[in-house]
Amino acid sequence: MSSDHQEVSNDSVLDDLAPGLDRSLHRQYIRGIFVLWFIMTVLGVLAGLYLTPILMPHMNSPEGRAAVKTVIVFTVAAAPVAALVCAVALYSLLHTRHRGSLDHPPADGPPLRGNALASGVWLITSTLLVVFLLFWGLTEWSAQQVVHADSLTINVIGQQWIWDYNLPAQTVRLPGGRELKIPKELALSKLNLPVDVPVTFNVTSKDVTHGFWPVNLGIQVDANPGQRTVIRTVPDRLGKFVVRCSQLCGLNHAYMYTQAQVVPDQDFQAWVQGGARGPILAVASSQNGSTK
Amino acid sequence: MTATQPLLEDTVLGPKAGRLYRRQSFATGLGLGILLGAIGWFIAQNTIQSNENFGSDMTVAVTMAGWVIGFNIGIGTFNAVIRWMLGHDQDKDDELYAAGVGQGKARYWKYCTDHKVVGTQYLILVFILFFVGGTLAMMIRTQLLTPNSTFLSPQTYNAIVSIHGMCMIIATIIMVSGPFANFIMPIMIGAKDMAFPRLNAMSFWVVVSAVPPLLATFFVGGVNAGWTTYAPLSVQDGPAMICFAITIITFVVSVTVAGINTIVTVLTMRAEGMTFARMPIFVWASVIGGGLGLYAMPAFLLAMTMMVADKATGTSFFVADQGGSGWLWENVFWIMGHPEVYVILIPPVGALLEVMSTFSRKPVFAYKLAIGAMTGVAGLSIMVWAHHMFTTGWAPDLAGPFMLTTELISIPTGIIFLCAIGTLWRGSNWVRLPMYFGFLFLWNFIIGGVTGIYLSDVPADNYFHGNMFVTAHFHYTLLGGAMIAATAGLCYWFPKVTGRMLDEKIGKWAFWMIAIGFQVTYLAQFYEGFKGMPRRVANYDPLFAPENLISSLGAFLLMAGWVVLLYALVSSWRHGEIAPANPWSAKSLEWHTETPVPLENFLQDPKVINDPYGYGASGAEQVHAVFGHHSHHTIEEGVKQ
Amino acid sequence: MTTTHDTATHEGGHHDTPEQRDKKELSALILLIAGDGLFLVLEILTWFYLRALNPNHGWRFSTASPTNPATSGSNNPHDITAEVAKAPVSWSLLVILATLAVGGLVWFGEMRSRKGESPVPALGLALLTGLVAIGLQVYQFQTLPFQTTDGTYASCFEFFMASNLAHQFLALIVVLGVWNRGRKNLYARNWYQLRLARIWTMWVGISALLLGAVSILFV
Amino acid sequence: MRKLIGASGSVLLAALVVGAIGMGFKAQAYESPIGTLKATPVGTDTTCGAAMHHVKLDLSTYPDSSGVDSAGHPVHPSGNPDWPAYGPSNNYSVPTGSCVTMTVTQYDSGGNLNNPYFGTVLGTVGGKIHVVSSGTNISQCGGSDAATEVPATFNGDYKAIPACAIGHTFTMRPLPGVSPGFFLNVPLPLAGNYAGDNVGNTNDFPHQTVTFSFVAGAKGAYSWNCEYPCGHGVASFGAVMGAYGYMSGYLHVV
Repeated sequence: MSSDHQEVSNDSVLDDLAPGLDRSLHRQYIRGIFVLWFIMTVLGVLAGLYLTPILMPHMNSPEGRAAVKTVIVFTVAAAPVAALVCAVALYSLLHTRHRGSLDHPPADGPPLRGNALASGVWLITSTLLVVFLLFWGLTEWSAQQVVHADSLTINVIGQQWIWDYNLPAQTVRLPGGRELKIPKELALSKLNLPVDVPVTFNVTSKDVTHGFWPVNLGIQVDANPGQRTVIRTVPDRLGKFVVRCSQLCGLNHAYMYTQAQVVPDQDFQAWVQGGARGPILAVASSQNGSTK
Repeated sequence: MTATQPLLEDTVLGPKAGRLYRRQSFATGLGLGILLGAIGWFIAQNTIQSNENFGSDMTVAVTMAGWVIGFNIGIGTFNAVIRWMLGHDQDKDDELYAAGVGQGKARYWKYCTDHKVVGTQYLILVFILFFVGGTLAMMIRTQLLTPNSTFLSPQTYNAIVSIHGMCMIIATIIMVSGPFANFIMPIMIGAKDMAFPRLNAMSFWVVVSAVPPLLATFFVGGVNAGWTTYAPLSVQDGPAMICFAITIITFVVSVTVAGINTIVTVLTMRAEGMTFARMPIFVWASVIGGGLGLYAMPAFLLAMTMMVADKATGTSFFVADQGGSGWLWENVFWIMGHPEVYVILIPPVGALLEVMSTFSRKPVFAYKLAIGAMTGVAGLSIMVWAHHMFTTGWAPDLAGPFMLTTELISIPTGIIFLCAIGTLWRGSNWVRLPMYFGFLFLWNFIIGGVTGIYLSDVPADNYFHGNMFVTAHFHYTLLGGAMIAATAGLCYWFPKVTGRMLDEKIGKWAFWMIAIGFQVTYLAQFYEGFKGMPRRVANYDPLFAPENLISSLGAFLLMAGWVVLLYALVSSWRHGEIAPANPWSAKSLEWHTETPVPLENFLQDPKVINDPYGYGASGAEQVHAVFGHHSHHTIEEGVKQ
Repeated sequence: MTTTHDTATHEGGHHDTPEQRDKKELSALILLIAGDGLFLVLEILTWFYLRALNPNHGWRFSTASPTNPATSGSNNPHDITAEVAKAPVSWSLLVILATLAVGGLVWFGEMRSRKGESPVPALGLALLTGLVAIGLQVYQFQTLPFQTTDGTYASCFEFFMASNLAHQFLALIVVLGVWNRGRKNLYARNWYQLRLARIWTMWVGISALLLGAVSILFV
Repeated sequence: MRKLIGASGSVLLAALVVGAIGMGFKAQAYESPIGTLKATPVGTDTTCGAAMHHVKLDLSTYPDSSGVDSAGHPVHPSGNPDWPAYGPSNNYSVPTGSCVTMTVTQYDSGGNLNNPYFGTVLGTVGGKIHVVSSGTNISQCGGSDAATEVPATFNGDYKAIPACAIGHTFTMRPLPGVSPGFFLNVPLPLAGNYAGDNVGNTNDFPHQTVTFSFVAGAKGAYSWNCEYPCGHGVASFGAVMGAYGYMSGYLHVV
């Protein structure tokens, strides 16, 4: 081992990280890793900000958009950490790799057995990040726990391997003073939802556990036999989507889905009053697309 | 010291050679297993009422139990217990015979107590299980090449998905704790063998007996319920579920025995001077993984026995219309299930840190912090199970606490990253094949980790749960993380295990196929998840067609890469260049004994004077251990002065 | 290196001194009991979970269940709770006492062995008691006023009995072993296996007590 | 070079092994002896409202899968003889955009649906089915459904069948993302209350003949299954219901 490793001066943090390395070489290492880290962090942040909305579908409810937003925020938050790991790994590949014959081991590296400062900074940073993640998650989660006084109740029944929906007779007061009336109980094979009307899904199962997942509403809950689970949302954008089963439920699990759409509340009212006839509502909206 | 193996070739056993139990081998196990299975089937057929609900279940249960018990009697699992009860303890010759002395290659087919034989047996079994699981994965990806595919019926598809999952879970649980915690770990601590050599052999052969019932599921209707076998779906399922449960119950016995054995070995068998603070990080990882396995397995046993009771005797733990609850299953299962993923992950991470240290020519960065991190991960992992249940409707009020514990795990996991990059930092970075896989681990596991925090967040999980995003996430952590790290360990220890060098040229071809195939496969699956494709579906919308096609093509490349790696391993094992005892100039004890390793590992007893990470140190601090009984005192005294 | 040398080394490896074996086996036994204890805790948690759900007080619904022909409900006994509350308590107590007695007798044998006396009579008695305990447990199984299909209470009760039976069986094997080895005078000097047997049989007794207490006290 | 040959050779070998196993798994899927049942064209007419290509499909449901049907085809040869089955095939093929008239002859007994919703006729032309009974069936459902009126014989058009008098259903779901999609639920009334063995499955046994029409939508493999709990275990959806081929299959619109 070369002797320069033994001349350890402990007067600075940088020396701690790299004992025996002369300052200029040392700065070069740090600078190299910093540049790599910076580039990769920027790439990660950009990917989080601009790629996520492209990758994820158009959401029809605040909960759905919260999921997209969470992915963006967490990607941005995680980007520096992930970039640091990649930067150090890449730098050690690009710069400190042992060149020449690979048949014999290179000379030993410096005997760095740890560094209280590096470990401390890392620990504190990751703890702060976790606190942030938790804070973010709990804020979003509690915002989704709001129970609207008046909401459209839909009973969702899962069984192997089909969903059906039961719309009990009810009157829902809408914010504008209008009312949404379901004159008599309706049993439906498709899910139609009026836009901007709070909706409560009472989910249950007739046989095994299913997963009620109205995809673009960004919510889901299992349908458990003998239990009633409840989820709520306010669909606030028009559009079509699919309700899927997210819990393996046997033979035809893959085929357990329903067409669903969010429609203007007047259309919904008219359709309901007409006894919910007709295969599908005539909605003037494009697939997965239009805003209200 | 010269490389000799006098024990295996020259030793003459006592006159008792030829007793009945010395004729036991895999063949007698197979024979007796099939015989007892057939007898069980015959009795069940003729005595159990052909009750439509329970009849076939009981028949399958009795048949499979007959197989497992018969195989284990045949191979010799119960010999020691019976001899103990009779008061006929094994004498020296018996023990030498059991350790494989004088039996050549045949000892690999026997109930051999030599930990190196057990480790090698495990390695072969792991290869086989991975090939089976990989083949099933190819079935899945072929079915999903195009939408509306009718290559497989939904029933066959579900059966394949379930057994792919369980086969891979079993393979990954034993992939490091089997081969390397058995072969390498005792040598690392300077032990002559494991604490309980016979239990060690048992832990292997019991897994072997657990495999046929798992594959038998395909012939009795297939498991419909996925590897998680959520009740009540699994209670509704056919007799294949009984085979599945028998596999798990048998496997639980193996993991429990192996975990106890590992821990007791480290507690009681360390060489002189091998303090806890001087143990290689891999030994710590094996102990933590084994201990966590001891925590997880009872819950698995309970879940499976209750499910068998529900199916075969009509109890109602999980059947709602008789008062049970599926949430009970989900709780008990995930109390096992989440620690279990760290049972899989921690030992490979330990192996990885050994690789990083050796090939960076540097000590493991923050050794004690790394141990703390692995312990922290293990400790936290027993408190996070309900994050698998965020969307089940069970106790929504607990979403916050479980989100907290789940996100807390990212702190110790982050420390493991810190230790890895700290070890790389300024290292000399000798990029041999193990290191390729080390770098791949870092990349994969960072993606697996970051996607994990999306899933730990309840609002985001409400979108991602049960969808392909989860599938991609856990493949990034378990395949891209744990299995790649285990591969790094395999390439690292290959010369010691086989006595030959691994062909790195073919290995690098395999590496690039695996690395690229893996990214293509699972990045495409992340995209499927983003778009909202559910998991475990035999068919999907045309909406998801392009990314499924890409994912399937990537998977074919990935499988081809593994096959090439397997070719490299097998051909090097047979014809490779003879390996020196210490090809990597590493410091831990396994590299400082002969290759091939003699029966009791060391020709002279080691005395440990430092930890095995004395890279770059000077004088005696470079030395991990000294051998023989004269020199080490002086060196130790020299160190003290 | 000569063959003899290696064989000698080997002997040192596998033929530990009784003290070394005691240490190893005691550690292993403690770990095994820890795992087994976890199983027990989860079993009891299962019991409390199902009890908290408590549909129909843990009993099968009396009406026929159209969705599950496995429970016809046709022969559902009336007021089964009161009947059950009387019936198994005394039997359970007997089973528990007998199981605890096995541990006590092994302990007695161990103490005699430590004093240099023969443990065989005590161990023989433990063996008989173990057989009686198993007999009592099987008898209780057969005379229960309900079946596995009678709801969650019955499910848990029978599951507890089954796991207790498995425990008793394992204890019996151990007791049989130490008794036979004692008979062959293998414990003349080292009694560490007797201590391990005592720990195991006492654990079996304690777990029987816990399971019994839970299933009896919280009908 | 030797290494390259070895590596590619092992990939090839593995591909062969995996392929062979794949063929084995493919063969596990039940296929009826007559293969996919193709609809018989009957010309162009206005059964479905507008004038369009009209095809016919004739199916039966049997209480057990042994024996042969009236045309001499085995009902469901490679399986569990005690299980009910659709025959003569579980896979059907109809041309896209055509009007399909299906006739299902229902020989099986039955009872209560898990979910009464599937007693409603959905997705057929006019929202109705035409049922003709071969003889007297039950007049009342049992138990808590005793008040439900069930005709002694069915003869005419029905928009729903009482949920307690169902033999099987033919329930088919749309394909998401495929338009026009179609959803179909046809309840088939139970045929008598006997417990006898129906080996032979001839017209001598009591049966219900159910006829309905629907318009086949866009191309694709539409999965159908029965929603009547005719299996065992939890919710009676185990055994036959979980096994592909007896009470499930595909309608291929080509």
